[in-house]
Amino acid sequence: DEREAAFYAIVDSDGRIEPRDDMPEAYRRTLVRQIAQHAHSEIIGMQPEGNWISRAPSLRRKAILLAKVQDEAGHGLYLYAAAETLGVSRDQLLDLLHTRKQKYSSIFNYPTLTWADVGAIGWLVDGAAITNQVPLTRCSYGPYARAMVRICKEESFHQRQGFEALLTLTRGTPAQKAMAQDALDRWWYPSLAMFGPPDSGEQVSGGHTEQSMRWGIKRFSNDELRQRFVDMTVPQSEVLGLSIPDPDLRWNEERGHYDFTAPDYDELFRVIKGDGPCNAQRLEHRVTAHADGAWVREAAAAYASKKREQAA
Amino acid sequence: DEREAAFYAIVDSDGRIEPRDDMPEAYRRTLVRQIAQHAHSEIIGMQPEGNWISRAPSLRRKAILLAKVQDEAGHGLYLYAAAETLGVSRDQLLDLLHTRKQKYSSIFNYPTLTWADVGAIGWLVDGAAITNQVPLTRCSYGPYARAMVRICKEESFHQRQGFEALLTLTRGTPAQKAMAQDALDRWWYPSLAMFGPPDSGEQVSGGHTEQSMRWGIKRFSNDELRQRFVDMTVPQSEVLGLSIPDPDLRWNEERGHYDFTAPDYDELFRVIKGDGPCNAQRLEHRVTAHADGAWVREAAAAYASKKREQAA
Amino acid sequence: MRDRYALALGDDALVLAQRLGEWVARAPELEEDVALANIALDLLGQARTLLTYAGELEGAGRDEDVLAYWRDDRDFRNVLLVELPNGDFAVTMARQLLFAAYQYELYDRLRASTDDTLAAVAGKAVKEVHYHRDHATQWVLRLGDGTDESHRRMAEGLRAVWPYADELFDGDDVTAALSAEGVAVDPATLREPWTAYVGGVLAEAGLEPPADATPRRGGRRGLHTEQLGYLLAEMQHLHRSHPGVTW
Amino acid sequence: MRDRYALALGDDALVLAQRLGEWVARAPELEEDVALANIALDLLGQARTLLTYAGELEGAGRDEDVLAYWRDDRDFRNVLLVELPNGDFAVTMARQLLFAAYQYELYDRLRASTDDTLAAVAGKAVKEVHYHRDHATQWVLRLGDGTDESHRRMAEGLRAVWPYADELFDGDDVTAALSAEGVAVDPATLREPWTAYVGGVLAEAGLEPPADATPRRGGRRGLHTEQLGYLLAEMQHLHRSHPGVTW
Amino acid sequence: MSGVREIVAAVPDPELPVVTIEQLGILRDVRVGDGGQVTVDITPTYSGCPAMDAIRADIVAALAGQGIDTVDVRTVLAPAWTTDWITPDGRTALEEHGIAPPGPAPAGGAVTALTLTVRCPHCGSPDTRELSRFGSTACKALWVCRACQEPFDHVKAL
Repeated sequence: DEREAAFYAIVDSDGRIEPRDDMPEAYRRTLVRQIAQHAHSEIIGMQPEGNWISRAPSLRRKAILLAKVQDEAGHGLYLYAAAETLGVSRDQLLDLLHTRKQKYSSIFNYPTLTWADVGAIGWLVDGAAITNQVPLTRCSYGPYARAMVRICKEESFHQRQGFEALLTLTRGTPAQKAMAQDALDRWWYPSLAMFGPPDSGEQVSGGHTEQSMRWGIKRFSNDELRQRFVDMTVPQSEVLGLSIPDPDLRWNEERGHYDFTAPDYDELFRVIKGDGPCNAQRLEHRVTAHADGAWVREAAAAYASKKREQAA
Repeated sequence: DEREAAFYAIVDSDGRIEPRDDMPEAYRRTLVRQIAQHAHSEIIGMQPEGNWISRAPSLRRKAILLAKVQDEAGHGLYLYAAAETLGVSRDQLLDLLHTRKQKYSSIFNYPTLTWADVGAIGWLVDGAAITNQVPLTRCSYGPYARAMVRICKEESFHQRQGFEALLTLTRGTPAQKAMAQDALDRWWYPSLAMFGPPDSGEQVSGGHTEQSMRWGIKRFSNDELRQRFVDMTVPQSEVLGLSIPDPDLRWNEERGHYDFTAPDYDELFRVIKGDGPCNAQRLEHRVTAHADGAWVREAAAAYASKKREQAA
Repeated sequence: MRDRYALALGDDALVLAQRLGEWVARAPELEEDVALANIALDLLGQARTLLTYAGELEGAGRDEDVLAYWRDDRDFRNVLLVELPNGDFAVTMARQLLFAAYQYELYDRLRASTDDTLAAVAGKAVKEVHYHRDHATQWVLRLGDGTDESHRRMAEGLRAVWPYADELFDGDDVTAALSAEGVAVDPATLREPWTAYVGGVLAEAGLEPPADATPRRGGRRGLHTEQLGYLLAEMQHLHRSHPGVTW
Repeated sequence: MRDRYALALGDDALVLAQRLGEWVARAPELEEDVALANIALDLLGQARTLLTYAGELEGAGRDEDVLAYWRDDRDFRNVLLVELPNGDFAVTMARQLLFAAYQYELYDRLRASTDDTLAAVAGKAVKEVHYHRDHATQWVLRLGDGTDESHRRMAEGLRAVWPYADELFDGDDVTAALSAEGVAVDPATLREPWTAYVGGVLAEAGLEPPADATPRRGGRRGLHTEQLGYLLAEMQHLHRSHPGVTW
Repeated sequence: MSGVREIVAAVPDPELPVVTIEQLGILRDVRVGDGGQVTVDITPTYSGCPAMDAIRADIVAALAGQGIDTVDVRTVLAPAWTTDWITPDGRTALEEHGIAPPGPAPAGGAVTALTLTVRCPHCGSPDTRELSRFGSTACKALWVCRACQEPFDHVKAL
């Protein structure tokens, strides 16, 4: 119809869809799911790093970590607000998270076992997130695209700090260097899995990627982004003096890219399904915090409505 | 009357009153209060030491401390059972503790701030307790006297272990020795206060001591016991190489005793009244543990009654 | 002597930052995750400057990390108020109100210190602390005048922390000498404006200042609650496990 | 290789002793303060002997305290089950039942080890563990067949710990080689008697073994839960703060 | 040695890279000594700002890129940073990147709880509301526009 034609005219010309514009319901739903999953990931992602705030090994690192976790909560807020422009409330979305009807990034279902994991998350996980998100700064939906501009900038700063924290370890004592290598060993493949299943697999499973590309939500395939991440990260690992745990990793002159071993996608699916080391813990922590805070939110609402009545 | 005469005949001849014997109600009530306070002190006394179980600096010390705290719980059990021979249940007594109607030894209202405090409690607090309790092994009430025999033996063992723990510290590094001295500085006067107010004060305030002596419950006055404790402890402090924080402490050749500065009895009364550093914490901890366990005790009771019904 | 003053103020900020950090990812709403992390970060920043300065004044080569990670609880000089466990959100907000109202009056006056560093720290921090005080105020009002449950909890939270307020205004030889020189602020002078501010908030929130509380003190002399040892064990374990390294 | 076996068994006992110690002065009744302290003490005793033996076998001069206090969580080899937080009394009793039933079958067989020390440890410990198993059994029955609330909590407690049971029966190169020599017990052989015992208790208590639990493992390879780090920080802080001294 | 200040001034803020440290007002002074050594004074926006180390490193790197190796970057606390030091072009840059710049700082050094209306940097509407007093970084609050629904950051007047 005409409205759909207007929509595609904007999308095809790389324009921006804004909240009050007409949009296909499937487009809206896809965006809601994607933005919500992104927002959920920010707030669940506070947990693995928050785990080390109390134990950070210097006051400077403690400050950096606190600021980073604060940023993540801020990004969560911002993204829930972006989702609200599509007509869903934060409460609805949180409810979907708490009842396992919406997901968050599976990477946060791995535990942070040592301090070096905090550095590895900054370097690898934020690095992978940025790789995923930079193309989204050109997403067809305006509020999401603009949110991504902002979030990517802050995450670049986080990634730099994570890298720097690891660099300090690898230039430190043998125990510190071993801690950094151990973190890389544990976070490498889960980080590769952050880009999702291989292209063939997803296309077979229903053409989500194709549809998202058509809508200007997705710009590159999972495997393209994964390759970009590997190409960016390998030289950084050399600066760090750490070994990526992949015996088959090597530069392919012909392709102009690194060849590498793909992550274990079966494991990825298991973790997505709920069987990661920390799925239950992360969700329970989140649900408990929310439930424990119910009386506070109720009080705030009651107070606000009293004040409104008094003002009226 | 005749029954009272029979009672005093036993008491005066240093005999033992047993649960089924007649006894004056005031005697019974005094004993209940004293045994209950003693039992309460055992179980509240688990807290300051229990505070260091998780952090004990060697596995050997952890085992010794666990065993000691276990003994205290055992003494509590034993003493509540002794009180039950006088017709009050443990539940009733716990309720009186939880509602502040009965007291426990004020010494446990001081915090254990360092590991050395565990040693100091063993050496000084158990030392003072033994000084108080040894005469009670000859108490006129049989079950209490027999409980005291057993408890004093175990507490002597604890006192020796506390002394040994401090000796290890004073023979260790300057930091360890300073930790031991700091503990002695903080626990000395509260330990002296464990013997209660000075004799004159108590006699003025109503003659409790005299009555208890008449009943064969108390054998020595507070000041006599305090002097005995000081005379025993000063030479031990010399073996430890620690300084008792009393510039006026010195041997009085004439008296054949040490002269010493009395504790601040005003502070003692304040702490008894509830204003010690940890009164609120200790009682709240105790009440919370009891409340948290209510469902467990109810389940055990329900199960027992089901089993009784099935057996009937 | 100045080093001891800077150390006490720095310890207050450090220990409270550590406590507030425990709220992160546990707050009643996302806005509060942000706000509490932010307040913790402000306090941590103040602590770092103050501890660094204390170490410089002392002249024994102790930097902020040596002071934060290598002292035992008997050597910490923070007031007891800041080390109290977080409790529920009402306890935390009660503690925040009492402490931020104190810190605001303190820093407001300390801006005029004859010690340039202390004056600079105060000038910077007073703006932050104004936010902290306002944040706590808003919550005490909401909880005090919200639902029955929130009122009950807020009153209980206030009861839990109130005995620890008095210590905020305790002076000692150090503060007496330094405030005579115009370096420090005599803590006793803060009580009146503090009482006026806190009293006003409580009145508006429909809460009574607890009446029969016996004051608790000791932190300024290193006599802490049993809680501080656990806080420090967690905070210091990793740092102490690798002596002398760079992080 | 034997040292690694002894270390894993010792770590199980040590970590569980530490957890049970947290109950002291917090138990639902005084009898349980005594019982839990007693069980903790038994386990601590087993841990001390096993860690001492592991250190001797290793021959690098590490005694029980060096092993307990100077390893980080990545070097601990205990199963995840024992490091799980205590939760409520039902969670603790569920964990106790699962672990004591395993440890009983283990020690019962390990008495026949060709390694005299392991055989001796097992011979002594099996009696203690028999009591632990009985203690947990009694409580699981009481709670499972007590009140509605206790039944609900017991079922929840069981659900919380059940995913961690599988790891008890995991073998590796070490246990394979050592059990071929008659030194160790192949953990897989314990599953059947364990299932029979635990299943019997649950049936009598009116509880179902949770069906859809995904097994959790990793502890034997040093991949622990985030909880262990906190446990160790508390346990090790004081010891690490004074390296090399005698306590 | 003219141009040294320009090199330092052009260093972007690591957390808000759409503005430079000069535009943000955190660059306080640049001095070149007789021997060519450079001393730079910077001030944090708030006490706990964890970006100071990164800023210091970026200044050193920028000068090293021009062959200047003796650099001392000092952190000064007084006078305390105020949003009034954000330059006009800094404000413009913030606004162009969807961040509402601050109004004038309140007098007396304290902050006021009252916030005047903030214009939406996206559509310009004054019909906006504060969503969270604190945003992802300490100096920003999160606002939402009622007109176009856009969430946006607002640098708080301080």
